Amino acid sequence: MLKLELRAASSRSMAYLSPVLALLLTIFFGALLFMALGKNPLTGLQVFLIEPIRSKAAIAELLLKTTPLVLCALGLSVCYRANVWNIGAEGQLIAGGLAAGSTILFFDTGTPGLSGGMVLLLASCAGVVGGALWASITALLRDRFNANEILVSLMLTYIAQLLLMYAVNGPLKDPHGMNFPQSKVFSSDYLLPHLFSGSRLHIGFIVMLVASGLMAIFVYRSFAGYRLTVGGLAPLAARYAGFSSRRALWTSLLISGGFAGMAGAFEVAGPIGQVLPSISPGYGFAAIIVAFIGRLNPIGTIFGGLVLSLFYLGGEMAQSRLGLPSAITGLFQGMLLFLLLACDTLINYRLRWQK
Amino acid sequence: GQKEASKSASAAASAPASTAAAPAAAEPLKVAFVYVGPVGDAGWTYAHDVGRKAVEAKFGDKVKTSFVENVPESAADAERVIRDLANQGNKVIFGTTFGYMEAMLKVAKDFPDVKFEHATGYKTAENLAQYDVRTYEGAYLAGIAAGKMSKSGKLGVVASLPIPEVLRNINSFTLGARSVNPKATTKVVWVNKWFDPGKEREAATTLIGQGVDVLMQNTDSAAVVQTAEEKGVYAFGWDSDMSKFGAKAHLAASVIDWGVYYTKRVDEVLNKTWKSETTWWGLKENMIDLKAFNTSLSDEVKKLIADKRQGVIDGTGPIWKGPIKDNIGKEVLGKDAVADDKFLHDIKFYVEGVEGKVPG
Amino acid sequence: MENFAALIAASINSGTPLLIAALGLLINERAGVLNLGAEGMMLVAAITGFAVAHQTHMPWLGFVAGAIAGMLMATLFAWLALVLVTNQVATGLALSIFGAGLSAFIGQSFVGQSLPAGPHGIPFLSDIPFLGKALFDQHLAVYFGLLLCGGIIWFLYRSRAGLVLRAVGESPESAHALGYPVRKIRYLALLFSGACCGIAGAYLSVVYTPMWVEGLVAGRGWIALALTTFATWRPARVLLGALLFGSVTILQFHFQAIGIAIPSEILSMLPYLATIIVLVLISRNPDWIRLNMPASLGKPFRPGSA
Amino acid sequence: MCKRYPAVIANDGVRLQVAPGEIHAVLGENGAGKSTLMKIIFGAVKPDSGTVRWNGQEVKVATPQDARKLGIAMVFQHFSLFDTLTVAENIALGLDQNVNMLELAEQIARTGENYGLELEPHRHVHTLSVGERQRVEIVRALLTKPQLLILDEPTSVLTPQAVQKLFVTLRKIASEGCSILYISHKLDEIRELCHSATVMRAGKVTGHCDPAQETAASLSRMMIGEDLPPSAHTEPVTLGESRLRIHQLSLPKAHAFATALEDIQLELFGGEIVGIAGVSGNGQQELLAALSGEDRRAAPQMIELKGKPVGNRGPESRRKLGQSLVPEERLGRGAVPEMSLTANMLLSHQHAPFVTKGMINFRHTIQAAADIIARFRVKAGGPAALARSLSGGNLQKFIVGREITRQPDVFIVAQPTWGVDVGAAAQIHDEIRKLKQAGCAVLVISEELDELFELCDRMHVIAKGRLSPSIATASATREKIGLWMSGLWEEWTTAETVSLGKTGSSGSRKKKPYSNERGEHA
Ligand SMILES: Nc1ncnc2c1ncn2[C@@H]1O[C@H](COP(=O)(O)OP(=O)(O)OP(=O)(O)O)[C@@H](O)[C@H]1O
Ligand SMILES: Nc1ncnc2c1ncn2[C@@H]1O[C@H](COP(=O)(O)OP(=O)(O)OP(=O)(O)O)[C@@H](O)[C@H]1O
Ligand SMILES: [Mg+2]
Ligand SMILES: [Mg+2]
Repeated sequence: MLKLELRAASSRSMAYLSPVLALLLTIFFGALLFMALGKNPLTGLQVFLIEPIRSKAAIAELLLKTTPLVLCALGLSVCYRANVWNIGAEGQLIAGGLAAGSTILFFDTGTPGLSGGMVLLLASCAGVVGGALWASITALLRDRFNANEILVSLMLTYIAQLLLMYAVNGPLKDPHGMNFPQSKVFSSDYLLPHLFSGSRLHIGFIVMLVASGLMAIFVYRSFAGYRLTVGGLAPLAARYAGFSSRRALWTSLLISGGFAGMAGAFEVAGPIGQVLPSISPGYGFAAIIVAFIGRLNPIGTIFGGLVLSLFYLGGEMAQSRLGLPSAITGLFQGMLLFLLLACDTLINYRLRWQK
Repeated sequence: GQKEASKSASAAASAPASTAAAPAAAEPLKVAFVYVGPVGDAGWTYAHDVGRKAVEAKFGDKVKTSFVENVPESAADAERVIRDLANQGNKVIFGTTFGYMEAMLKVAKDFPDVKFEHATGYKTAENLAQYDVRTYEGAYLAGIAAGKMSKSGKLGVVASLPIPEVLRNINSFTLGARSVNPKATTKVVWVNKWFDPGKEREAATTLIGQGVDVLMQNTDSAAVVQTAEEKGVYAFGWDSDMSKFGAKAHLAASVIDWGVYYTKRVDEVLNKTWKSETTWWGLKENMIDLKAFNTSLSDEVKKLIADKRQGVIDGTGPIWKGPIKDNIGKEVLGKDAVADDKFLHDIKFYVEGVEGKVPG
Repeated sequence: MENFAALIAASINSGTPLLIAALGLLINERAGVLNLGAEGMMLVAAITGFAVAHQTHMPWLGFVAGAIAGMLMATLFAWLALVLVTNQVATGLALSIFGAGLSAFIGQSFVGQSLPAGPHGIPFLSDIPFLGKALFDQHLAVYFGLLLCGGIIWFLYRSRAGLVLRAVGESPESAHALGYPVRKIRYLALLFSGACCGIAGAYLSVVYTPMWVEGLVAGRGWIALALTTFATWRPARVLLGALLFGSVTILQFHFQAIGIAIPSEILSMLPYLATIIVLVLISRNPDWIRLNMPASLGKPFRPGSA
Repeated sequence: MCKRYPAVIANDGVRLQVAPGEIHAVLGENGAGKSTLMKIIFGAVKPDSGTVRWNGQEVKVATPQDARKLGIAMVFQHFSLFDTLTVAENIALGLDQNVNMLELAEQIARTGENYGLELEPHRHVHTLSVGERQRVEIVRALLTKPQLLILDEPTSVLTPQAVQKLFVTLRKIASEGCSILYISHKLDEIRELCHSATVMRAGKVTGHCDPAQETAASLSRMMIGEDLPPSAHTEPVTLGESRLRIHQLSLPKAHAFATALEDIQLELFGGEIVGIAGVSGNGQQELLAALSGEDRRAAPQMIELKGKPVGNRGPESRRKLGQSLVPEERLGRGAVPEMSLTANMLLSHQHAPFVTKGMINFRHTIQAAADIIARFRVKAGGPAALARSLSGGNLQKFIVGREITRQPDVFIVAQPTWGVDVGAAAQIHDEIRKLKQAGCAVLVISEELDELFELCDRMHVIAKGRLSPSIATASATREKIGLWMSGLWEEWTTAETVSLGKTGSSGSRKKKPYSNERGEHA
C-alpha cells in the first residue's frame, strides 16, 4: 500500500513543484474530460489553453482579467498567512467598485472640475477605502464578538451584492437611462488610461505589478509581515513574542479589503466604465484559488492569476469554438484547487510503498 | 465557429433557393446571437433561440447562425465575447439583453461593416440598431383573462427589476384586469433577479398565501406557473408557452416571436438594405400574442380577448388611454389622451389598482 | 389567519433543507471535522437528484441519488482531509468551489427543466383547519427532517456510538489511545453528513423548486454551517434555528406583499443579516462556545503522531 | 520487539518478562523507548517485529480492544480523558461492552471504596483536579478487571503524598494477583515500590535488576551508560536589588478550563535563583502568562519589573525593560515550528539591529542565530533549519540560548529541562547559574523537585492558584514541599515572608534575609 511518511523537514522544491504538478494533473484530467465529452482532447486543450493567448490582443485580454484576480489574491494571501479566513473578497470588491463608481459619478457632471487624473486617483482611493471598510465589518465582528470570519465575510458578500443592486436602482441610477438599473457611462476623461491603443488593458495592470512587488517586500522583508506570518503559523508563539492577534486580524483584513476594493475600482473605472448591477463574475472567489496556487506568495499570485484568467477565457473559447458548456471553467478551477491541496501533502510527506 | 447550428453546406446544396437573392457561390452570412442565460426550454432566452431557428429555417444555407449563452451582463465580459464574435467573421450580431448595450456600442465602433442589433436598449449608432417587443400588450390581454377568472379579485405579479418595461407590464396587466373587473387589485413582489426559480417560487407562494388567485410573472423561469399548479391557482406563461409546467394553472401565455424581426433584418442584410433604426413591434406585427389558451377559458372570455386584441391592433381600443390615475390618485394621463411611446418608455409609477410603492 | 397558516407552512418548507443539512453537519462537527464544503455537496446532490428524478420520473429515487452524490463528495473531502491530512478550511472551500463548477457542468442540459409536484401532506391531519394547513400539508421530507432531529438527539445522548462520536470530537488523541478507529469514525460521520446534505440538496431541486438552475442552493449550505454554531452543536437548537431562518427567508416576500415600504433589496438581505446577527449573539460568549464546541473541531488528526 | 520510526529505532530487540502479581519497573532516559514498548503491548502501536506471549500462549494484540479482552489495561503517560464528558462517560469509553450508566456509577463507587479511589461519576472531567483525573484513569483500567496493569509515568503529576496513596492502592492490586508494569523516572519511587526492573537505553534493554538492591546512582548509571556529569561549582553571589516584584496578583479564570490566580506575592532579587514548585495545572501557566505579558489583565502595580509597574504591559515592553522568558512549550510557543531558526530569533529580538525602521536585517539575524548554535552546541543544520527539525533538547538549548544572549536582568524559565537528556540538562543548568553569577535575577518554574533543589536558592510552591511563602532551599525538605504542593502551608507566618509581603518601596530594601543560606548552598 502507498503510505505517507512525514519528512524531517518540509521539501522546498516540492513547495514550488506542487502547483506545477497540480496544474499538469488538472490538464491531464481536463483532457480526459474533453474525451468524455466526445471532443478530441488535443483540440480541446488547444482551444482551452492556447487559443486565449494566440494573439497580442488576446494576451492583453488575459492580462486585463488577471489584474482583479491578482489584486484580490494579494490581500487574501496576507489573510491566509495570518490564519484569517476571509472568503469575502467578492463583497469587498463590490464595495470598492461601488465607492469608486460613486466618486466618479460625483465629479463627472459635465461641468469643469477636477482633472480626470485627479478624479481617478480619488476614485481608486475611494475603492480601497470602500473595500477596506467592508472588510472592517468582518474584522470588527470577529474582534469584538468572536464571530466566525468565514461566515461573516461570505454573508457580507451577498449583502454587498444587494447593496449594489439597491444603489443602481436608486441613488446611482442614470437619470437619462430609461430607468434601467445602471449608472450613466463615465465620460472618457474619467476612465483609466489604456496601456496600448486598441486594447482594453489599462494602467491598473501596472499598479497590480507594483503592488505585488511591494507586498513581496512586506511579507518577506518587513517586520509587520513577519508578525502576521507568525500569528498564522503559531498563534501562541505570536502571543509569546507580543504580537497582537487583534492587530493581525485588522491589518490583514484591511489590506485584503483594500486590495479587493482596488480591484473593484479598476473594474468599474476600467473595462466596465459605469456602475452595473453586476461588476464581477466571481473574481473574489476565484482569487481564493489564485492565492493558494501562488503559495500565498505575492509574486506567486501573479502566476496563479494568469492560470485562472486563462481558465476563464479558455472556458469562453470552449463554448464558442467547441460548443462545450461554459461551466467547464468552474470545473477546472475546482479541480485545480483540489489537486493542489492533494499535491501539497507531498511538501511535508513523502510517498512510500509499504506492505 | 461557435455552436454550429446550420446544416452542413453539401447537404443543403440541393435545397430550393429561398426568398433572398443569394450572391453566387458566396460564403453564408454568419449571424451570431449572444444570450444572457442558458437556452433551456422556456422563457426569454428560449424565445430568442426559437427566433434564431426561424432564421435558419427561412434562409437555409445562405446563413450560418451561432450563439453564445450565459454571457454575463457585466460589460467587461460581454465586450470581449462580442468582439470575439465580430473577429470570427460574423456579419450580424444580436445582443439579446439590455446589459450588452454599452459593450455593443464600443465594439460597433471598431467593426463598421458588422451590423449590430441590440434588444431592449435605447442607444443606437450607424451600425447599431435597437429592437424591442411590446410585451405589455401581452400583459394587457393576460390581464383581461385574469380579471375574468379571478374569484377573489386579487391578482399578483412576481416581478424582476423595477425598470420601466416591467412597471409597464404590471400596469398594463392591471389595466386589462380592471377593464373587465373594476374591483381587481394587483399585489407585486420583487425578487430582484431575472432568473431565480427559488425566489420566484417563494414569492409566488407568499402571494398565494395572501389570497391572490391569479398570478403573472415578469421573470424568466416557469417556477410561478409550477407553484400555481401546485396550489390550485391560475398563472400565465411569459415569453413562451409554459403550459407543460402546469396544465391546469396555465391560463394562457404571452408568447414573443422574435423570428418575425430576425428574419426581416437578416433579409435586409442579405439584400443590403439594412439600416440602423429603432423598432418596437407588438401585436400588430405579430411579434407578441396571447396564445395557448386553457380549455377552462370560456368562449366568451376568449371572444372578449380577441375583441380587445383587435382594438389594440387597429387603434380603436388603445391600452393606455386616459383618464388613467396612478395609485396615489394623481392623474397621469388626461381624459381621452393616448400615451405615446415616450410616455410608455418613462413609466415610473403604478396605476390605480396596484398595491404598494414603486421601489427605488 | 389563513395568511398566517400559509406563512408558517412556507417557513417550515424553507427551513427544512437547512434543518436536514445542518443536522448532518452537526454530526461531522461533533466528530471534530469542519467541512466547509456543504454548499458544494448540496449543489452536486441537487443536480444529481434532479437529473435522476427527471429521467426516471421517480422523485424518491432523486433523493436516494442526492444522498449518494453527497456521500461521494464527502468521500472526496475525507480522502483529502482525513487521509492526506490537508487543512480542513481550505479543503472545504475547495469542495464548495468544485461543487459549484461540477453542478453547473452536469446541470447544463437540465437548466430550466422542471419536475411535477410530488404528493403532499398527511391525510386527514392536513384537513384540520389552520393547523392542517400550517403544519400537516408538507412534503414527507419535512417530517423526515423532524424524525432525523429526534433520532440524532437519541443517538448523541443515549447511544454508545454517539458517546464514542462525541469522544472522538473532543479528543481524537485519547480516543485513538483507547483503541477507537478515529479516522473511520470521522469518515462515517462525514458520510452521514454528506447524505444529509445530499438529501437537503435533493429536497431543494426535487421538491422545493422542482427545477434546476445554476447555483440553486443559493448560500443555504453556508447558512446551515452557521446554524450549527448558532445551535452550539445541539440538535434541538438546530431545529429552532432552521425554523427561524426559514421564516426570515419567507418574511422578506411577506413584507413586500403586505406593503411594508422597505426597498426590496434591503429585504432580500434579511437572511444574510440574520445569519450575521445570530453569529454575533452566539459567539459573544467565548466560554459558552468553548464548553459546547467539539474541542478538536477543524484540527487535523494523524494517528501515531501524538 | 522491534519498532523503527523514521528518525530513530525506538525498540531494538527488546525482551521483557513479567510474573503474576509482580510490580515490574521499566526505566530509562527520555526517548529510551519505554512508552513505545508499552503501547505495543497494549496494541496501540504496531511493532515491526516481535511477539507477545500471554500466560505462555503467543497472542496477537492488534488493537487496544484485543488487549483489554486478554486482560491488559493501560494508564497512559498523557491522560486519555475527554474534558467535556462526565467521569462515568469517560470510564464507559474505556470498557468494550455497552453498559448501563446507572450500574456503571455503582461499579465506580464500589471500586473507589475498595481501592481508596473515590470519584463522583457525574462530574465533568474538566472540573477535576489532576489527581482526580489520574484516579479516573486508574478506575477505568481497574474496571476492565485486568491481569496486567500498565502505568506510564503515573506520578509525574502527583504530590509526594498522593504518590504514597497510589502506592498503597498498587500494592493492593498486585496482592490480588494482578501484574503491574510501572514506568517512572523517579528512581527512589521505583526502589520503594517495585519487585524487579528492566532498564532501557536508546531502544535496547541494558539490564535487569532488583531495584531495592540498587542505589539511585547505580540505577542511573545503567540508564545513561555513564556517571552523571558533576554540576559546575559556582561562586557565592551577593544579592542585588529587587528586580521583579509580584504584589497581590489575582486574576480570575480566563476561560472555563483555566485556574484562577489568587493573591500571589513574590519578590526576586538580582543574583538569585528562585524556584516555583507545584503539580502541573495549579496555575503555573496562568502565572507565566501574567509574567510574560501574554495575559495583560493584571493591574499595572501588581507586577513591578525593576521598579516599573508593568502588569498591563505586553511582552515586548517587558523585554525592553530587560526581561527574558523561556516558555514551557518549545514548539508552537517558544518557537514557530515551520520557520527557520533565523526567523525564530526575531520572536524575542525585535530591536535594532535585528529590526530597523520596520525592516528585518537578515544578515545580522542569521549571524546571531549561527552564534547561538555554535555557543550552545545546538545540533542543527544551520540557521536555516526549520525549528521542527530539531530534537526537543536541541531546540530547548536554542531557545534558552536565544533568551540568554539578550543579556537579561530578569530571566524566567519554565520547565528548563523537560524531555531533555542529561548532558543537555547539565549544560542548561550551567548557563542558568552563569546568569545568576552575572547578577541576573532568575525564576525557575518546574515540576521536577530534583531540579529545583539542585538549582534554586529558595523556593515557592504553587497550589490551586495560590503561591506559598518562600522557603530557603537549604531548610526545605521534600516532605515539606510535598505537603505544600497540596496547598497546605501556614499563611504568612515565617519572618522572611512577612517582611517580603509588606508593601513599601522595594528598591530601598537592600538587606537580604537569607544570604547565608544561599552561600551555604552554593
Ligand atoms: N509516532 C512517532 N513517530 C516517530 N518517532 C516516534 C514516535 N513516537 C515515539 N517516537 C520516537 O521514539 C523514541 C522513543 O519514544 P518513547 O516515547 O517510547 O520514549 P520514552 O522512553 O517513553 O521517553 P519518555 O521518558 O520521554 O516518555 C523517541 O526518540 C521518540 O522521538
Ligand atoms: N514524530 C516524529 N516524526 C518524525 N521525526 C521525528 C518525530 N519525532 C522526532 N523526530 C525526529 O527525530 C529526531 C530525534 O527527535 P527526538 O525528539 O526523539 O530526540 P531525542 O532523542 O529525544 O533528543 P533530545 O534529547 O534532544 O530531545 C529529531 O531529528 C526529530 O526531528
Ligand atoms: Mg514515555
Ligand atoms: Mg526527546
